[in-house]
Amino acid sequence: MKYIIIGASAAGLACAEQIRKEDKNGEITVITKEKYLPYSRPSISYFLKGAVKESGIYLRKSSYYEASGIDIVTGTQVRSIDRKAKTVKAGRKTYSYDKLCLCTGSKPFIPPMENVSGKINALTFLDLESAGIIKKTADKKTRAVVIGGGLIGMKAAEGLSKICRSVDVVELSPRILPSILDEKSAKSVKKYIEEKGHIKFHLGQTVTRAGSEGNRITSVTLKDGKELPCDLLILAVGVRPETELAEKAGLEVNRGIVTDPGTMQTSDENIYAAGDCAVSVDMLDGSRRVIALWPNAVNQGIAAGSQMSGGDIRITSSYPVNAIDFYGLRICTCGLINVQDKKYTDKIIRSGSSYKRLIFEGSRLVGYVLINSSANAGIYTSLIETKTDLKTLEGDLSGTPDPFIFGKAERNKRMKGALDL
Amino acid sequence: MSVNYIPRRFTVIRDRELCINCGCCVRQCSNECHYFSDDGKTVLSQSDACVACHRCVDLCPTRALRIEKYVCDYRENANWTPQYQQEICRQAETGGVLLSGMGTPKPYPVYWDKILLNASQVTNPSIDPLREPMEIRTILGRKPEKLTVEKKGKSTVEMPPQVILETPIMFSAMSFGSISLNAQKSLAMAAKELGTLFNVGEGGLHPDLKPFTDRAVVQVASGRFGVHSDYLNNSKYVEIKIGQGAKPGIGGHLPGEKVSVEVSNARMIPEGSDAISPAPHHDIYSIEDLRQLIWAIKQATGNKKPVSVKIAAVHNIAAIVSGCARAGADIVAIDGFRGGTGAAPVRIRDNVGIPIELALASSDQRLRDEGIRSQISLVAAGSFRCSADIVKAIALGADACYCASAPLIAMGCHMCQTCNTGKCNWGIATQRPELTKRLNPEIMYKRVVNLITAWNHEIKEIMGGMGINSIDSLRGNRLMLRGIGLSEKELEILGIRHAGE
Amino acid sequence: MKRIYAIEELCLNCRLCEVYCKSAHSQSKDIIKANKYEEPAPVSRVTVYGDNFLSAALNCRHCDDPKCVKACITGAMTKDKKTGIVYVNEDKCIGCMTCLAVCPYGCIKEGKKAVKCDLCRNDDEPACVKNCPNHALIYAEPGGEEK
Amino acid sequence: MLKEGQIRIPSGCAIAAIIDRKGGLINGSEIIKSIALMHDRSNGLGGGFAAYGIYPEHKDEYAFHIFYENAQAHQNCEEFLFKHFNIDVAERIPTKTVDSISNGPDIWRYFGRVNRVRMKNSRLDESEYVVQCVTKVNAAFEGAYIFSSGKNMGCFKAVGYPEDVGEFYMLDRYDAYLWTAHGRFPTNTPGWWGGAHPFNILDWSIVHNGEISSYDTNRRYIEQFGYKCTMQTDTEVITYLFDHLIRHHGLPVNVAADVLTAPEWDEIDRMEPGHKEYFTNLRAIYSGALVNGPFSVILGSNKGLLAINDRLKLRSLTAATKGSRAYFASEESAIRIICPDPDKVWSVSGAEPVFVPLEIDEREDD
Repeated sequence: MKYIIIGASAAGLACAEQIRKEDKNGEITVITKEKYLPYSRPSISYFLKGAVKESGIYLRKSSYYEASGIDIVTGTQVRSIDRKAKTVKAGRKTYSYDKLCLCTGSKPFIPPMENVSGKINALTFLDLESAGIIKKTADKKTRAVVIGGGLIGMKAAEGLSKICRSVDVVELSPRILPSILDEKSAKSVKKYIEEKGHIKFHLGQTVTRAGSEGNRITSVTLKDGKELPCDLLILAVGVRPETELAEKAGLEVNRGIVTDPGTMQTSDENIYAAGDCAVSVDMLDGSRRVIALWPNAVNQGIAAGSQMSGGDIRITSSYPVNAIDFYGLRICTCGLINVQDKKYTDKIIRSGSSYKRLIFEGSRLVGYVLINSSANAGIYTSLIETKTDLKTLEGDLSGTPDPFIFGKAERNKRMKGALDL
Repeated sequence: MSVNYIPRRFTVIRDRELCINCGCCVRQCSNECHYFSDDGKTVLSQSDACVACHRCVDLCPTRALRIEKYVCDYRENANWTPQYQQEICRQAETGGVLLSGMGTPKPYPVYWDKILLNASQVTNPSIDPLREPMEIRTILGRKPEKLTVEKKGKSTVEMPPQVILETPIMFSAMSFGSISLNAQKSLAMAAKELGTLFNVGEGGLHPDLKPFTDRAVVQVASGRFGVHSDYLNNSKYVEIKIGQGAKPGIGGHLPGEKVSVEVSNARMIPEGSDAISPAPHHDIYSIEDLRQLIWAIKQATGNKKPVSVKIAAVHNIAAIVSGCARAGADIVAIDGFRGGTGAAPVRIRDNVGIPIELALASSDQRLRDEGIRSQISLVAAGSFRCSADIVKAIALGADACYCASAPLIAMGCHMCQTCNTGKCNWGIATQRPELTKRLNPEIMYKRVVNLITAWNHEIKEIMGGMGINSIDSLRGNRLMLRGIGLSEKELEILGIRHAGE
Repeated sequence: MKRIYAIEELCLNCRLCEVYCKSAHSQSKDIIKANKYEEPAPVSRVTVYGDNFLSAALNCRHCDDPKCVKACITGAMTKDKKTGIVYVNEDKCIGCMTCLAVCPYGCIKEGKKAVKCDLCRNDDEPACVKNCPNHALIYAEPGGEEK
Repeated sequence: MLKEGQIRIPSGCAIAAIIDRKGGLINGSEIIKSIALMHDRSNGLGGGFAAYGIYPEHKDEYAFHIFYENAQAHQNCEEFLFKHFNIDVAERIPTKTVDSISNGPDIWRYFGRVNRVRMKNSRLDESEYVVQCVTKVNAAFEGAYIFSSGKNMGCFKAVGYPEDVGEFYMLDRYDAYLWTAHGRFPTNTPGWWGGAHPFNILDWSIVHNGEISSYDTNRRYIEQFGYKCTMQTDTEVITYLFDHLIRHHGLPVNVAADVLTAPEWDEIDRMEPGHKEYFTNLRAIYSGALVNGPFSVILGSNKGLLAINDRLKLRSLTAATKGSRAYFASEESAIRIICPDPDKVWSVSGAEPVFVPLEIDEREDD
């Protein structure tokens, strides 16, 4: 059996490793346009702020791939897929496959802005290469502007604030981290970050035009006409699933490659898709959307890899779960957060610097936002994933969740395992 | 304005250098002597309620705690000692009988410590316990006067039921209610492994002890708690409790708070009601009534097991023992005045009863004078602190020894003598679930097994030194004992010669 | 593989397991320095919940298919192929705590890096099991065999 | 100095015995020769013999051998004896002066039958009557000591080496079908001839070598049944144990031997159920009669000879057979000197008694 995997990040590596586990001698080739061996994409902000050396960012030791018989082809762009001939054209070579998996991830979404494209100091912040360039070009005198106050934008801003003179963040929505924080929590996080990172926020704004000298941007002008000096512009508005190859090959695509939610199989039985490029079904509200998070990508990679190599692992539950920290302020979020529907109720517990918001649907937990109170967050996550009816629990959920919120039988299972003592 | 007339007895000393404020002592002291400061960072202690049970001392991970006697001197007065003065103050406050646990701490002479053991030199050789089998197997029960033999190897004797012990040491009566179920379970498991018996006491049998009934001595006391045919029949032998060494002549009182639902089921009494075992058996007012009860029990158990009678060592003990034997008791247990108790009035515990050594010696001699010693078994009880005490008791004439305090100490007891409060920090003399779980039978029974195994080895070593390889030849062998610092009269009662003779 | 099982019926809430876990995972391996002076203060991997009436020491299950390893964005969380022990490779961990957010048993502690039980893999017996006074923590195969 | 009986004197010893199963007579000189060889096992402070079948002409009468320390004791004892028995012969036991044996008591022997009338109103059977009379004299009559009271048998003992005692009593003039002999090594002078072995009651005689560590347990067991251990010696208590088990409890001799040297528990546990129950009951009933500590004992009686060793075989005892004769001795050399080529020689093993019955019907009424 010949397996080809396009893309070598979370989903790609997980898929390759799962195939190797189930098919000891199948031929596995992973093709990536990046020139690096698989590395931890979310860690590039830690790399930017020097918290981890470049050698520490790689997911596996370089000798690992040869040892496990996974052939990584780096720096090679896949140009097209021939579904009938079951071949793939990449660089100057043609690779044939029995099973193919698309793990192309996501690509930055760049809103229309005047005089921005083609500028050498206007960069996205999605891969190690751009992080490397930023780290080289930015210095004590650099005044940086980040477009986008979401997860990527804020992490970039945090990284830059360690090495640049000033950082301005321009965010379309009236609050930072709109996808994971609500009104009240966003306000307190913004205050904290402003104190710790001397970052200036411009909310409800977009960049309309950039001033430049030659191919370098020198300033940006916001919607309200305000002008900001700018030596470095980071485009972190958002991402879109990378589905170009799939569309060209005629696979069904609807804001992400459409796949069978359990087996990750695309509309072509020999082609699978996993990670940020594929559509997931959120088990909590049934919505079909891209859940661009690391754990989800790994699970889908494993499912696809297993299905491709005759295994039977399926995706049973996908939901967003995320842990992130800014200057030591820990934020954990999971499930449905920005919900408007009446059927959802929530409960907020605030004490000192810690903030906890639990979102319920009837007597089921469907989401949480924890700021500086992430102890044992995983227990909340398991309550969400297992759709546990909270009425069956004994303890209440406001404090730090511990085993005693469960009944005796569940506690026995969790702590005594198979021992029948 | 309440005046505290009674100074505290102990002070808990905390070595600040070693203390890591982990709070283990705070959570372990049921008398709440330790507590956290407001910021929850430093542990403080207040020793008024300390009973020196050493729970905090032993569990402290950095050995930062020790207990010290709180010296608060009164004017020197050999007659009016501080203890008497304080006891008067306590009664002036409560108006009640002073209660306490375990055996009397008063410095009456301990005869064990005044008796020395013989050893073989020159004229007769020691027996090497490493080469020869040392036998400590003990058989309790009524023996017929003689063996009737058809021919060698074939006896026609009608043998009454016997109880075989692999060691002369049994665990004395401690009822479910005065001690925790876990403590009883540990003793039961230890008894099973050691091939000996544990005494259920007068608290009835808890269902969890069903697997151990072939190792259980069940008691029939004046309260008849938990006595029914199952109880009698599922046992090794039945013991009628007439008296207890720590409180001769009076009954027992288990306060209602200790009568949990389980205790009430085992004792067949309403939950929460005080369990009073009356002073006399209200159906035994004379010796012939005792005979009637003994025969009733034998009938109820189809004559398949011996019946024992346990009496407290009091004056005229020899006559009472002989009377019990003649009333049909197969085993007579004598409980000396130092025997322990879950709760007993201090005055009685400290003043009533006589030492087991003298009671045993005179009873054994009286039974021999009447020629019936070899027909019944004599069990001694009332504080054996080490294997030498056991050897001396057997040499004085005991068949077997009841031990209770020693195994309890092996399980963690530190003789703080406050069992009656039911707040035992070691999970022994308490029914409170958060305290009883501190005594894990799986761990504690091994400690008891180790203790008795060690004593067995020591007994064998001592016997070997005496040139004896079977405990049958140590029993009643008064020649093996010598007295020191004893009066002529004491030597005469003990039936032993003075050292040097 | 042998794992640590907690028996709540025997747990005494004395929390010595936490004290000894801190010492075992401290620089000095000295119980007083570890629990009192060492900076950064070592973190106990095991945590006792509950009170004197009902308590239990919660510890990592070293799952066969660990969610934390799958969720780890840097490959720091690894399950040792031979011993099955799930441990944190400190060099790679960036302290993002995604593992903490997915561990269904709540056994990962917050710190500069993720803090979790490694079954005292370079000692013969986990410190918490060795020092539990009431045998409430058992280091055994799933079937219960301890030795 | 305290006399034996007031204190317990530990001692080592030599023992020897010869028996002719068919009742063939053996001259005294042979047994003397055998015990003499073991001269170094004793220290001259005690020696003695028991001889069976030496008074054929008086075989239905009791033969009393008595020591008198003074005339007064002689007179009181004879007065008691003539009252309770019909004595028809009273004479000094012929002795020869031997310089190593000096200032001994006056030694008399009497032959007589039981006074029927007195026995009837004592409501005792004949044996019990005789035992009570002997015990009365030895306990109450100061200076008088009956050291032999069997039928057609007699003990001869004194303070001295056994071969000298044999010469003193001129035993070469006696012929018996069963001889036992004893040489003693007490730690200090017994101070009195009565303490020497063999020890006798009725026609039981015991010679014993060793020191039983269970002495006080055995003594306090046997004293429950009317016996008085006046001599405080092992032989005395062993004799009373045998007497009690055989006469009072009617046990056969080898069962009585089983009681004294009962097998060990781990051996009993391995036995088949029937035997196991038998020995468990035996040890339960007679735990006080178990004899512990090293010993080898030879028990003579009109029924035969019993030789037993302690359970752990810590004391030597050799046995041999030649035709109708059986020989026993502490050392094999003491057998070979009088029987150079025995048919069979073996060492008596621990707790396995050897009983050599006499096949002559000596007594009708037994």
